[in-house]
Amino acid sequence: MAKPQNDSLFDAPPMGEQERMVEAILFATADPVTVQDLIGRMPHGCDPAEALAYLRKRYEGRGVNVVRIGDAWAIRTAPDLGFLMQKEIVETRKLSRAAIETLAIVAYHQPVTRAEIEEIRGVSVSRGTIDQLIEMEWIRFGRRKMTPGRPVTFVVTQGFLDHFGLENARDLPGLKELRGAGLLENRPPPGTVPLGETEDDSADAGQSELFED
Amino acid sequence: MAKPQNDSLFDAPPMGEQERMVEAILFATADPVTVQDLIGRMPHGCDPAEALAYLRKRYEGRGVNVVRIGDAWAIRTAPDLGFLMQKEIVETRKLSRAAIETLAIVAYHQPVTRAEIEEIRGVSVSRGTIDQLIEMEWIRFGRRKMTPGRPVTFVVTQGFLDHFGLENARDLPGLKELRGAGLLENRPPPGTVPLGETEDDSADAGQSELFED
Amino acid sequence: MQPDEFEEDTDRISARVAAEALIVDVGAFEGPLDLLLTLSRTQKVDLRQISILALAQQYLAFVEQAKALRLELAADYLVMAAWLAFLKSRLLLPPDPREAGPSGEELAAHLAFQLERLAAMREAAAKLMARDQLSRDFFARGITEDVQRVRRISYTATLLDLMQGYARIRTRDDFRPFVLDRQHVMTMEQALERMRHLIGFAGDWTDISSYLPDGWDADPQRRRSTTAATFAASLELAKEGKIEIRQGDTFAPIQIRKKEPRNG
Repeated sequence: MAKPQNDSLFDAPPMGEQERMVEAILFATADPVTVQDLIGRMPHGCDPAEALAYLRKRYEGRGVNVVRIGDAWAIRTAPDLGFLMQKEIVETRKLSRAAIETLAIVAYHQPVTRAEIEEIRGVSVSRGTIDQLIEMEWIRFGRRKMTPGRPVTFVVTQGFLDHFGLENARDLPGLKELRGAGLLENRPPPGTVPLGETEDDSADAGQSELFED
Repeated sequence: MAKPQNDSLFDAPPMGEQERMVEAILFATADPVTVQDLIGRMPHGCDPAEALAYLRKRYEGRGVNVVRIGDAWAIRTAPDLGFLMQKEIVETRKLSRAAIETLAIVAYHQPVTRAEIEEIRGVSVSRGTIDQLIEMEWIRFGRRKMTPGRPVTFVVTQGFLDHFGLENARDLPGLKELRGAGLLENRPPPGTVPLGETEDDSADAGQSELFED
Repeated sequence: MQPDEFEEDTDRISARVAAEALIVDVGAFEGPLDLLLTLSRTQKVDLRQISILALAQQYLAFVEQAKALRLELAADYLVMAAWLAFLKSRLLLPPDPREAGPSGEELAAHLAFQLERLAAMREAAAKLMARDQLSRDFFARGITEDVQRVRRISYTATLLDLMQGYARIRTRDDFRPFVLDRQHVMTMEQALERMRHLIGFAGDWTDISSYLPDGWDADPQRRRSTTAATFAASLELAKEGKIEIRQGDTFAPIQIRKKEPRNG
């Protein structure tokens, strides 16, 4: 009676095989796959819906799961393992020259306004530089100056002092001491970034002689 | 007793969890992932190599398998299910006979210089052939040979192994037989002063004896 | 036509067709070694038992035929032909004990090795390409999840950086790079340019000071600069034969005039 059905049952691969097929298709296909799709791609007589049910069960609690998306199916990372798909990269970068100079001016001249910083540096201070130093918690807003416009001032923070091993900002060496420590003798040619390390004292001496008269 | 060890054991997730993590990471990408990579992405104290061994076993005979590619791992569909993926087939550029032979020579003779490839094929290798194989990321530059002229060598890549389903270059079909038959040797023509470029010192020592009179 | 004649004919024709096919296809060979390997197949023996002598003869015959058909063979085919002719003579003639160098047998063995190695590589290449291939027989993950790279940047600076930064600012004022003040300087090139235009109008002796540009005589520095430049330019023009220069006495005015081109 059930002759024609028998035929197709005979043709269809065993359910274990069908499960393998669904697994491979879900894995390799770039989009979620509908049962209709699976029927179209698998050999005649297969029952992808049943195979899907087995496969779904098999992946329960695994690192990836068989999930339903609309009327289609896909293999997805288990929700609790999402953190593995993130990679935190910590990069250590040297503070920019502008930021170091701004920071130095705040440290030596605090409380200091933005206009004063600009006057001392001789160039305008970008908003980003100030923001960066505030975000690093190395400077913060101080009291407003009692001058026209009542501009805000900047001061260094406790975090700054901790980072640089200072008890307070007055401990910073003065110009005279900087000179004594040889730090002022190093005159970098304008426009060159390198500091102390790359300077050649003898070359400097020669340069300054040129401008001595 | 094992107190200090206990500490780190406590830190690392159980092996079942580690297996899930490796599973999630391998499923998430199309590219092979190195053990080093896994270590970097999984929580401190994990042993991805062991987890991989379990995972590989788990996927044996399934629709997708855990395969080793050089020092990396990936999940690939089982080769017998390729017929289901008509839609996924990516037509690769048809390689010329010269390119296929050059690729085989690099694979079987690596590291191999251009001069050696030419010696084996008896014809000069066009720049385009090498370029094409490099562009497909199937071959890359290896170390220079320590012979006069220090010629560059070519070796096959991880991408090559991945493409041809090889765990490593030692698994190339027939490699052992070819080596046994002496057909991977770099034999200089009798009576010639060995060309520095095409010689490999260690191999030479053995080979040149044959022709010494 | 007799049946056996007919057969003989077809035999000859098919042989000729085969030979010509080989020749017409010469472009399909990847060099002499490839051609030799193809020819060696006609010997229907294992490459290890191949007769190199017979092969050399086949190759030479091939080259002869190609010449007869006036096909142009690439140089390396001809080099190989010459080498095989040499090898053939080595193999046929009894070895000369006084002659140094490898024997014919050694050379033949090496050629056999080369052919076997090339054949082996061909076979290996075929086996390689017959393997299951990624994205053809087996497949990688279709839906990939990108690993998000969360970049956290931590900035550092040392106290030394800070002090040097400050020192840099505070000493910037004492430091000025050497820049020539061009505003009050006239170069010789400028003076020369100027005088080339003016000299055409000066027929007679003229005081050099009259060539000084307007507005440069008030300021002593500018006056010095322009006088020097104009004088140097005058010397340059005199050297070129464009003008003549004279000075009546020490500290007397220097005069210049245009030099007329001499005919003949």
